[in-house]
Amino acid sequence: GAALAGAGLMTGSVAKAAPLPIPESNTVMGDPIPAESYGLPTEFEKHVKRRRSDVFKNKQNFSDWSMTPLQHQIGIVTPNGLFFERHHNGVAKIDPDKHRLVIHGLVDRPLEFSMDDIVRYPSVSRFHFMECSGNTLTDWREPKSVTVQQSHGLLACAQWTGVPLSWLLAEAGVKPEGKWVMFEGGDGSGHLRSIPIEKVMDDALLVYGQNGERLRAEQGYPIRAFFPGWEGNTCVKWLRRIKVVAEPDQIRGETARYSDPMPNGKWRQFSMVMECKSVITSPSGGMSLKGPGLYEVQGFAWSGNGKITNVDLTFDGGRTWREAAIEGPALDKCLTRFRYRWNWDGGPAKLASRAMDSTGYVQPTVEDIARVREISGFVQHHNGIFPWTVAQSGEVSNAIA
Amino acid sequence: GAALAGAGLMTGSVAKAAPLPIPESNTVMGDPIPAESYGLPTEFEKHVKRRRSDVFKNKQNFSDWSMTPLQHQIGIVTPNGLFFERHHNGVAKIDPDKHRLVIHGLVDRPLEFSMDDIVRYPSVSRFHFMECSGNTLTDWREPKSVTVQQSHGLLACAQWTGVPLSWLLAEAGVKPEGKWVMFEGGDGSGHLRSIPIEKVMDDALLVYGQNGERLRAEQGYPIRAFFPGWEGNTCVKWLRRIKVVAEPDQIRGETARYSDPMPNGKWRQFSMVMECKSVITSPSGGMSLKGPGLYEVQGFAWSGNGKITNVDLTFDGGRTWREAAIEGPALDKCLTRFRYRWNWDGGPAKLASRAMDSTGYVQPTVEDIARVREISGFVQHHNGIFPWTVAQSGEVSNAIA
Amino acid sequence: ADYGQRPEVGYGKPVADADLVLWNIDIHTPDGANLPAGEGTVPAGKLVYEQKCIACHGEKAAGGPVYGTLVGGIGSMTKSPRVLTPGSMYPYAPILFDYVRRAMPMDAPQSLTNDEVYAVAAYIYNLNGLVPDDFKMNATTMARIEMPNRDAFVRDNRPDTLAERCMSDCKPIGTVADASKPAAAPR
Amino acid sequence: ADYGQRPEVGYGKPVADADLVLWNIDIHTPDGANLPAGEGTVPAGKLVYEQKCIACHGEKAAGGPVYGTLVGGIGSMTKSPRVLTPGSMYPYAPILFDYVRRAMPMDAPQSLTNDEVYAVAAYIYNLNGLVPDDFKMNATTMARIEMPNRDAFVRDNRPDTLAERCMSDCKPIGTVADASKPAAAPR
Ligand code: HEC
Ligand code: HEC
Ligand SMILES: [Ca+2]
Ligand SMILES: [Ca+2]
Ligand SMILES: [Ca+2]
Ligand SMILES: [Ca+2]
Ligand SMILES: [Ca+2]
Ligand SMILES: [Ca+2]
Ligand SMILES: [Co+2]
Ligand SMILES: [Co+2]
Repeated sequence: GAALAGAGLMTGSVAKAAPLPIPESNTVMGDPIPAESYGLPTEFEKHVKRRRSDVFKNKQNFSDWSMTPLQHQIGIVTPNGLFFERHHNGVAKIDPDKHRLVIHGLVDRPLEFSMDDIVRYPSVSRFHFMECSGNTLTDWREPKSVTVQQSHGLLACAQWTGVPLSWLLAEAGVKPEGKWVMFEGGDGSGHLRSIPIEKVMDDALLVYGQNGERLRAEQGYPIRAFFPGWEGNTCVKWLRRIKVVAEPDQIRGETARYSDPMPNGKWRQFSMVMECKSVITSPSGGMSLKGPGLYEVQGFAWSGNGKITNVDLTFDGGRTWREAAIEGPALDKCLTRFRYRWNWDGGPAKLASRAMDSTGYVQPTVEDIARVREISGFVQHHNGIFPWTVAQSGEVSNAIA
Repeated sequence: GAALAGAGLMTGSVAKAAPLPIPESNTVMGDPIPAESYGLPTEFEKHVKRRRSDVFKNKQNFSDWSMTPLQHQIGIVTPNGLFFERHHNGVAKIDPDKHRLVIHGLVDRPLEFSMDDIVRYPSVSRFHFMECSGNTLTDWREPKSVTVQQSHGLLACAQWTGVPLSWLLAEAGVKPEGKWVMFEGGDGSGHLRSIPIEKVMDDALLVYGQNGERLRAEQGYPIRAFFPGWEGNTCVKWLRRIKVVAEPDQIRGETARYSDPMPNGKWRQFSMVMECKSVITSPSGGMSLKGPGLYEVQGFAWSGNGKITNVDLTFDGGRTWREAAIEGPALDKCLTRFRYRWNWDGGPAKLASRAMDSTGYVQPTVEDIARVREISGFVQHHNGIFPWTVAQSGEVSNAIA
Repeated sequence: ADYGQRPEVGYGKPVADADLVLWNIDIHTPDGANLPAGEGTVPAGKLVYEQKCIACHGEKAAGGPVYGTLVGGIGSMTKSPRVLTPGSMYPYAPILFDYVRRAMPMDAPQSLTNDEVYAVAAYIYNLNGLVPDDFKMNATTMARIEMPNRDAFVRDNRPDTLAERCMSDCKPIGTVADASKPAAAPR
Repeated sequence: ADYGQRPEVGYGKPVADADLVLWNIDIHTPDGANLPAGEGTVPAGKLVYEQKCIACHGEKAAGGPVYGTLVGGIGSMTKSPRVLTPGSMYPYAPILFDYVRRAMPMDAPQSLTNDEVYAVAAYIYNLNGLVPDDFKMNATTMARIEMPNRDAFVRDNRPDTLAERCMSDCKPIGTVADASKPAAAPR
């Protein structure tokens, strides 16, 4: 074989003081298989948990969020048990047999559906990311998060299964005046968002399946809306009412919330699409490199506007960039993993990733964003390039500034 | 809109006796978000469990198996908690920090790896199915299983993450005489299989990640071998020893087990690849159709030799076949979902699926298989076309015969 | 062939508008359409507030153990930080009716009568200086309240950044503070 | 570019054969290579068996509460059902040593001494009529035992079915029983 770097290979094979012992696991019976089960991670992976927002602390835990441990995520699929949460009044509990979904408003035929009705339609399955519009909100002017779970953990990815919303709206018969569609949830906040009819008829889904099984309660069981590439809060959970309207109701969640501060006291509203973004998950904040040598830099790139076509990495704070490998399948509006083999020379470094999507849009820096928006204490749609510094000690830290 | 079939639309919108009540979930607080959690399915989906073999009952539950509820699986990814199990002496418990993997035998440099060593390599992630060579073993001559979980549930699919085994073998330096590679597990059965070096150097992986997280204990935590498209038992779990050899040891698991009865008292051994197979999961055994009308027939197709190119369905017991739609992404050696819109006329029907893969191989019938093998009481590699009958009552039953 | 195409069937059951009276509660806030009958005064609202809201929102809605102030912030939209309250932030007064009815009190959403919602809205807007002490809040009067933030909303016009894919000799990653410095000379 | 390519590094640490003496326990069963020193007799094996195996495998290894017989079946490979035991099925006698040492007793794998493994193997093969009562089982003698199923194994030669993709006017799905009827005339 080729000559190899790596400490181990420099020395010969000198026997140890005592031979390797037989592992205990080879000498005992393992745990038996129970009659039925739903398996869980091993106790050795207990630290891999979704965690409540702990940088920005909410004073109650009903309108609150928990974050996906992206630094531990392997591959592009987020296990359902680690999928981030954002609820406005806790996790609703809904008996699917009693649940009803209604379509009314500017339609020819107002309709009511049971869950049995909905699952009887043919269905489709698609891989898509979901990101909260407030993701990365704690880290705009200065580093607040230690880990990428804290900074970017309102992000996850799944294979979603359900029915195109366009089918059900066509069944109800949208009147020509129907230009927006309102979605209302069955939770204690009655969460509600209005969506332009074009998006609804394009690629929107009514989903009941996530990653091979029915939705979890935290993700809207028994049914939710799903708008590929759009901010998570539009994907109304515990969905019970769809109303076709001429224009949005402009309720609190469409005005005072989920709007973005702009110059001159203005607010940008109905900013739904999650623009192209990326982040390095390894090495990332809180990790520690163990001496100079090869590291595979890994992370995620995603875009609500299409596929990821390129991811570039910098190691010198943005002066020079090198193209990372994109691991397939690189799907539309889906988490895409990038990888790059970096030889760390042991000196201080400033790493960041920059993604480009199939529309040609390039992920901006926070400076680029700050030039056109006036984000002040209410950070939404922060898709800025996110740097980490590696100190000579190997410590990796949040370098947003 | 277009004219629609469907009972609901025939009648006008007559108001009910009482208006729809506000669902209770809208009027109470939901469950708060805990500080940290690993989420679980809702109580309403409790019936979706992997289940121990309950048609063929083993007398103990250490060398035993549990089966994936395929009739409930949505999309192509099997949730890790529902991933089927096959152990030979229960689920081993291994502390990853103490685990060591050794490569020795016909190599230039015998090597020892800690888990930290292994995860430091660059990695790759790939979607692949895994199937047990004994899948469908209870249903060969006559129907024994009621559900597709019982008949086909030794099948699942995941995104696997790890290191190409070829890298580590190249690092150890395989001697020219090294033609097979032995893999040994750290469980109480010391499970062991030998694999031809060609497969090992082609696409074999050393995997530590499954569906976005570290392997579950049941799937070999902290590390297992993975041979895409090959029978599950070759993918040795709790892997601790790799030995390069000139020829297999021919131990029990390579001779008296995992071999297939052939004519004249012979046994076919080292039958590793899982040939092209498919099964309809909906409607499937134990389900009941609710009257004539449209049903989306769904199921899985997969091949250990490549991609699925076509799936055909019959509704008349095999006389005529129609092509189903294949839902992308249709990946190499991966579960692939097929869908077909079937208008059930309410009469008795006999349904089955037949898959073809990118090598041109067509899934055989049990008759085809029985002509060339002598499967008697020890069913392995049963990839036969699997029919379900739909009675006039709508009851769906296993129709293998 | 038919994959992803709408099937020629429909499983929805007809439902009448009358069936949805308890469901169809969203208010078209710009004009107050769908505001129900009923009325409430500031003193009545103070009573409701002190019984059902004060535990979370504090004395005079000035902020409580689980949520910040519901009062003030008018004129803060061009300052930093902007202070966001129903008074300062909501562009249309009926937003408060819609939100309180569907979501408050947080521990018993949809438990208030319409009169109670009108009353507590009168109380909150009165604390914000937007309605007088003797105001009678109802479907007509609520829609007419002039809200200071009314014209502050603009529709999404992204992409608004025009980053380029520079590979070498690039400007280092900047900060929010850099954005307020004059732009660098073109390179 | 380098995706999927082997990196120019290696993290393995050298290990010496001497470090692996307790690990390197697999037997090359066709010739018994790697069988350890030690020896066992049929009566010694009976003692081991009755202490450590009988609870699961039953009297005289004829089948117990958790596993079927370990004895018999020789000559059954052309019958149905085939009776699979170490005597009838194993092509090479050292398979029994390898398996018992690594996996048995199921509740304490790798707990037997090499002498005990040889002895219990002598007992089981004696019950199967493959070795005499006074047999001394050791590395040399074990590899020489003639096993009835030795030549029964063939390597995988699939694909062995040649199904065609018939779309209409096809032969209905057949059964295992149909396979033994004469093949249908070509269509
Ligand atoms: C058990 C705690 C609790 C009670 C009781 C409660 N609230 Fe709230 N309230 C909250 C929380 C928490 C929020 C923020 C929710 C969110 O943003 O998702 C909130 C938000 C609000 C808002 C939105 C403020 C804004 O800036 O848009 C209004 C208005 C409001 N509450 C009014 C009321 C009224 C009126 C009552 C009583 C009738 C009430 N609340 C009772 C906890 C409570
Ligand atoms: C706690 C129960 C238990 C005990 C004790 C036990 N066995 Fe087993 N044995 C089993 C089971 C179960 C299997 C089947 C395992 C499998 O196939 O994965 C088995 C399999 C075997 C086989 C393989 C049979 C074949 O057909 O290939 C042999 C040989 C064997 N045992 C010998 C022994 C010996 C010798 C002892 C005592 C030293 C012993 N067993 C003690 C449960 C036990
Ligand atoms: Ca039910
Ligand atoms: Ca937005
Ligand atoms: Ca550890
Ligand atoms: Ca096989
Ligand atoms: Ca209007
Ligand atoms: Ca040999
Ligand atoms: Co959000
Ligand atoms: Co198997």
